Amino acid sequence: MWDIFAIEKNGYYGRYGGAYIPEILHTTIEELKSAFDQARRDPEFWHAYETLMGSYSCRPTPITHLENISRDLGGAQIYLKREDLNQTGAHKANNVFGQGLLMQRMGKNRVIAETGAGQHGVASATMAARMGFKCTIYMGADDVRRQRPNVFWMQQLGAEVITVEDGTRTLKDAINAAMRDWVGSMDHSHYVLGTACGPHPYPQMVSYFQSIIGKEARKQWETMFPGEQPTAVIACVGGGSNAMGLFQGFLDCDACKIIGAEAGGRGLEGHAHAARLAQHRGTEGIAHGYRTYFLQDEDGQMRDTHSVAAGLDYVGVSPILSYLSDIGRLQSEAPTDVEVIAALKKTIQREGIIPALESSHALAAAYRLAPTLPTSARLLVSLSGRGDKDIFTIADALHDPAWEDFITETAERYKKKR
Amino acid sequence: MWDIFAIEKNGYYGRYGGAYIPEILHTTIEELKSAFDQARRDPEFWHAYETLMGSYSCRPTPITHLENISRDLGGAQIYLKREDLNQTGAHKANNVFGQGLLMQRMGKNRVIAETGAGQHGVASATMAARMGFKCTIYMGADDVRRQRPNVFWMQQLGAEVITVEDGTRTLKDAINAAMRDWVGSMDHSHYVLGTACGPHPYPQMVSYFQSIIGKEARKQWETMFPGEQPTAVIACVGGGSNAMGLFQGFLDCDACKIIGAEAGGRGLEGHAHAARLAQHRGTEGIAHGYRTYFLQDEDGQMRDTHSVAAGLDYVGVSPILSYLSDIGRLQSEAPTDVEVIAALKKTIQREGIIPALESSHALAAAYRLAPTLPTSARLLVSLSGRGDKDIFTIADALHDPAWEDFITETAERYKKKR
Amino acid sequence: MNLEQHIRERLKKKPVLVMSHLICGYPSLDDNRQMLQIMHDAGVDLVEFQFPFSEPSADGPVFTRANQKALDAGTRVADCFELMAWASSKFSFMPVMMGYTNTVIQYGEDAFCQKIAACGGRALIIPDHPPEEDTQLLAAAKAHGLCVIMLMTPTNTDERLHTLGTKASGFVYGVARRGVTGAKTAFDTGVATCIDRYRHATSLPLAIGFGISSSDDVAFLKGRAEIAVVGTAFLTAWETSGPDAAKQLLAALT
Amino acid sequence: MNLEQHIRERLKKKPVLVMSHLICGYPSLDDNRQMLQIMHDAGVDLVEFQFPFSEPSADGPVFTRANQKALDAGTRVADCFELMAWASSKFSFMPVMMGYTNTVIQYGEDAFCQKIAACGGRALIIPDHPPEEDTQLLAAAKAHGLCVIMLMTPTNTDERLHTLGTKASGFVYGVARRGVTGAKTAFDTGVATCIDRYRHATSLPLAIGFGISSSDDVAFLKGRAEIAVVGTAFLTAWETSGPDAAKQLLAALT
Ligand SMILES: Cc1ncc(COP(=O)(O)O)c(C=O)c1O
Ligand SMILES: Cc1ncc(COP(=O)(O)O)c(C=O)c1O
Repeated sequence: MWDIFAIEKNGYYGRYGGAYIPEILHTTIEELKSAFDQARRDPEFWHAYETLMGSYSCRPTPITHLENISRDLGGAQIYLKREDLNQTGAHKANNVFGQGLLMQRMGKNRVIAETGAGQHGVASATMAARMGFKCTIYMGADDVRRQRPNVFWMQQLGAEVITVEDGTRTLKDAINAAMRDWVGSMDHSHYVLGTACGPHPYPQMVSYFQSIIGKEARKQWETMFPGEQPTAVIACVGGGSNAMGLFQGFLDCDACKIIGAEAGGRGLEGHAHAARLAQHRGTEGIAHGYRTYFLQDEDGQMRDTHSVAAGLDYVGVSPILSYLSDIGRLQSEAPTDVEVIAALKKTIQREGIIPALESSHALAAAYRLAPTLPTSARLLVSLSGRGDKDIFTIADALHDPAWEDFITETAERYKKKR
Repeated sequence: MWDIFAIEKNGYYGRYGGAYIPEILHTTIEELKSAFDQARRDPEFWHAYETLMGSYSCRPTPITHLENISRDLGGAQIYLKREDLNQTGAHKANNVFGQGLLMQRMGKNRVIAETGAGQHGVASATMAARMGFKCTIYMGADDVRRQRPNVFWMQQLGAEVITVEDGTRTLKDAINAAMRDWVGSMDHSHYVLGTACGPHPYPQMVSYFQSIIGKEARKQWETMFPGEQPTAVIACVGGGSNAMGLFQGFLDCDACKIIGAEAGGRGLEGHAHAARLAQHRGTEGIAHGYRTYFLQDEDGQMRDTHSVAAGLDYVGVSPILSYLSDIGRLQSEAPTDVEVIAALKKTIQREGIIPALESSHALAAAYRLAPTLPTSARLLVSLSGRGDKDIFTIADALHDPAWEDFITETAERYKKKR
Repeated sequence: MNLEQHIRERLKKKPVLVMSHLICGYPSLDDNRQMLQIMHDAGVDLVEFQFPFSEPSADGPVFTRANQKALDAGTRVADCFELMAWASSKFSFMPVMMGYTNTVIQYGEDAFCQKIAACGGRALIIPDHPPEEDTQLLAAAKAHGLCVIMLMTPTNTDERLHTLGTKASGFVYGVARRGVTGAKTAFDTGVATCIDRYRHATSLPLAIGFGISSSDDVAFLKGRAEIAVVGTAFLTAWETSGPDAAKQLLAALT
Repeated sequence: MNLEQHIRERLKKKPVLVMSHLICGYPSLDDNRQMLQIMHDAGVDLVEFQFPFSEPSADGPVFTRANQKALDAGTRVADCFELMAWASSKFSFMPVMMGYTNTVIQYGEDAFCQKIAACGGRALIIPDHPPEEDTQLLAAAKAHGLCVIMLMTPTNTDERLHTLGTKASGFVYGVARRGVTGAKTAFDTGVATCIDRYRHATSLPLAIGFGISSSDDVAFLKGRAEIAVVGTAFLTAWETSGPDAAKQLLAALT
């Protein structure tokens, strides 16, 4: 398999990566690096990780053939790697439980996490509950509003959710706030970063845990289609963790295209999107502890981004993906909100699968590509999460009056009760 | 394994069962019986079913050890069979996809289903979308109100949801309405009953498809604990399908107790519960096409029932469970709403697992029992579904003011938009 | 005279008898008495007394609602018996109990049949009770001189119709179409073929129901069947236009 | 004279120098000019000009908000340079650029350092830039006669402190405690031990920052460190009680 450790040099992937951290974290990061290095060299560790994910979540997750949509589109056959079936409903669980095992090795007992869509927050809170850690989650005020159900569950899971009112009140501000917490609490706390970004070793460590997706998928694929490579593997790219997870299984397949789907938002003309790699919209910069392509202005101030999917609405991107993009291995697409909602509806209605809005970006890219390919071609798409969490957003996007009535009635009931 | 077909005689299990159907359905039911009999004798059929559930859902579902709660309670070790990880979030998927395969064999193209909690409705709509069937779902008006998120998803999945305003406006009225539809549409339509109730062969057929739970669990158990039986297997009992599913794997283990958890509601003193077997609250009757224990008055009118869990709020119960209860093989418990909410909270906070309110009844029963047993004892509990769907009910039960604020703000946003 | 003989007797005077229907307790027991008077006055031959049930799964929306309202108003099984007894003592039509299995078995099959007979009832129509199910209903009815009316339906095979025919007594209730009560039926060659098939399976008088609402419908049955069943049409007339309209409807049909 | 020499020169006149801090563009550039006058009048020795950044992850809540407001008000990097140049031309304290790596690399490491030097700046404090990361910052700073200030922190090992010491020039910024800017620090034996460790690792002048807000705090540093850094305390005084309060605070500290 393609080896993430072989391409890294001092925490860099080509020009990208590094660890731009306050000096106060130097020791903590060094400890983390060595704990991670020891763990990954210990064959027991990966085994314990797989066992945990196989008994607490439902790994290996299956691969589902989208029979109807493939037929409708008349081109390539589309297959999904079903991360939506995971405990907590997304691939985020993989990373979080991996880091949880590492925390046990490091003897830390408090989790700090940032979250955008809330999926990583729910996953972190879940891990903390299960492993007996304390847990503090930082979440931008706008995301708290957009993803209240996830906030509700995090709190039920016993996590303290801190609403971040700084900056653009979204994911990037939550990252900063989490970092600030860590800078004061590193003795007992571990910062469970939710995606393949941040200072070294996070991009690598998160990708390592998420490689369980690609490892499984590769094995499953070889059983399903012996000797044949997928025509392309496709994943949505927020920070890049589910993408890195799936891609690692296929980067060494030279005939297989590697495609990332970023948030096209309202289109790439203005700034209401989060496409960093697609059409080279991002420029090199350093923030949140690492060097990568960011959406920023000439002074290097991070821009306000937009996506219908809270989990893709982020200014930076995994340095490993920036590198893969530079060397031409990764192709990037950026379907718009409108295309994404259409892909979501199609997947629900034709296949009975409710994808997360994030994952629907990967589907939109697949549905673009499939009709241009022969029916013998095969696409493997990462279905990174389920869409239940997005009910408020989807109901809004689809303008469901019965839903609005229900919410209005519920609000009235609450008012009477008070 | 214990054989459901061996104990049946002309559609009866002891005194219970039968097919009390309008004559107009006679032929349809005969066709169904023979299609089902042929299918179950065809080894390819079960294989196709397992393959489908292994690629579209995540079967076999794992068994999870509740390490923390078992330790807290200081008694038996508690294990969960994780049906909550299934596609659509509950065991309901098993039955529905099984019946879908049968529909393909029978050449029918329209699904009729009733639903209470909405889980069976979502599962049916999912199956219909995936298999290309039309779909009509009947749901009591009160349940539509209680379970709006599920209604929303059913509609997005392309199903027509018909709100039933008759009777007590809950599950039993939805069953009657579905039956009425079928009586006029049986040429093309199949009634996908959602639980192990109704006229023969439904109790048997639904139990057969759900036996995938028990088959898997038995095999997993034998690998985990060779030569040892569970001290008890525990499942919540609405109509009885998840219970029958799990129990079938262990009914032949003579040392293993079989425990059903019914809805204790506000306590068994009044009528605000749905305990039919526990404390012999039900009396024999015939309705909805079969003979079993019902909650009814002296004239045989069905009573209004109550449970915090919409999916347990039903007047009847599987005739097979009534039989098992009569012969003393099944023990029944009825934890109250209050106990169930406490069990739910405990499970979320200590194990990071969000159980459905229905499943929380089984957990409540397990948490009662565990401390009375030695630490060497082992309980296997059916975690029939996940609790995401219950967010409105749980938020109400736990009185979360932030959730209420969120709903109020959302309602105001809708008002402005209009 | 047994029920069949009674029917044959009446058939000597007119080609098609009428069986009308009410739901005990709906809109009220008082209304029921007024309905029965009207039925009697119109010369109705048989009356179905439907005992309301909380799970009327073979009924259409109009009857379902009526069942529920009768129960909401507190109608008990005892009230139904009383109404039937009152009618038997006062009118000359033949009362038939109609209802669901559970009502019978809760009372006890034998006690129930005894009571029906005592109230002047002649038969039972239990749409959710196929003849082969193992209650004591058939035996009890026989013991108390009651007929259990078999329903024949368009979906039955000839073989099944034959079986039903052999179990039938009194008369046979032929269902005109698929579906529950309450919807309109197009009385056409499809229905005619159905009736032929029923006819072939029994020599008992044949009642045809589900959707009869006009004198044309009754005319259609002439020479094909012996009894026209008027259910929803009567109740709908009563509900929407009052007793006079209901009376006129019956007058047109009888 | 290089920065270190300048500092040593000043230390001849008083035992502890003061380095104060402002965020360019907050509350406004006009306010900044007034602040700088006050700092000058109070005899402040060094001033940190923080260039606002959208991701100030090493700053506490007060500075984070100020960064954001400065940007919301439209503050550009060019404005920061201008303010620094204006201050250099008018006052005798030593300006130090403080900010985040991205601000530097977007401008270009070399161009940025050249510009800072041209504006009279003497050093750069970049809290998210560890010395081993591979930007051109250190080389560019050297080329333009600027110091890149190393931060020493309580969590560093002796070995790490030694490495930082060898890379340092101008002065060393010793962080008094864990955490971000803005919270109170208890100046006690814990801090004293920390300072000893920093002292051991460098012979450069030692600035101590994070949480200095009273003359007692400065007194504590006497004989232990050379520079007291006053950051949040000044801004908080300004925000809550206005320029006079800020002036009094500095008077008490210097
Ligand atoms: C379901 C889902 N998919 C994808 C993402 C994007 O993250 P990443 O790019 O790290 O996979 C998120 C982030 O929250 C998510 O919730
Ligand atoms: C999650 C869940 N568990 C259990 C039940 C009860 O049904 P049964 O007793 O058929 O398993 C339901 C019914 O909707 C359900 O949704």
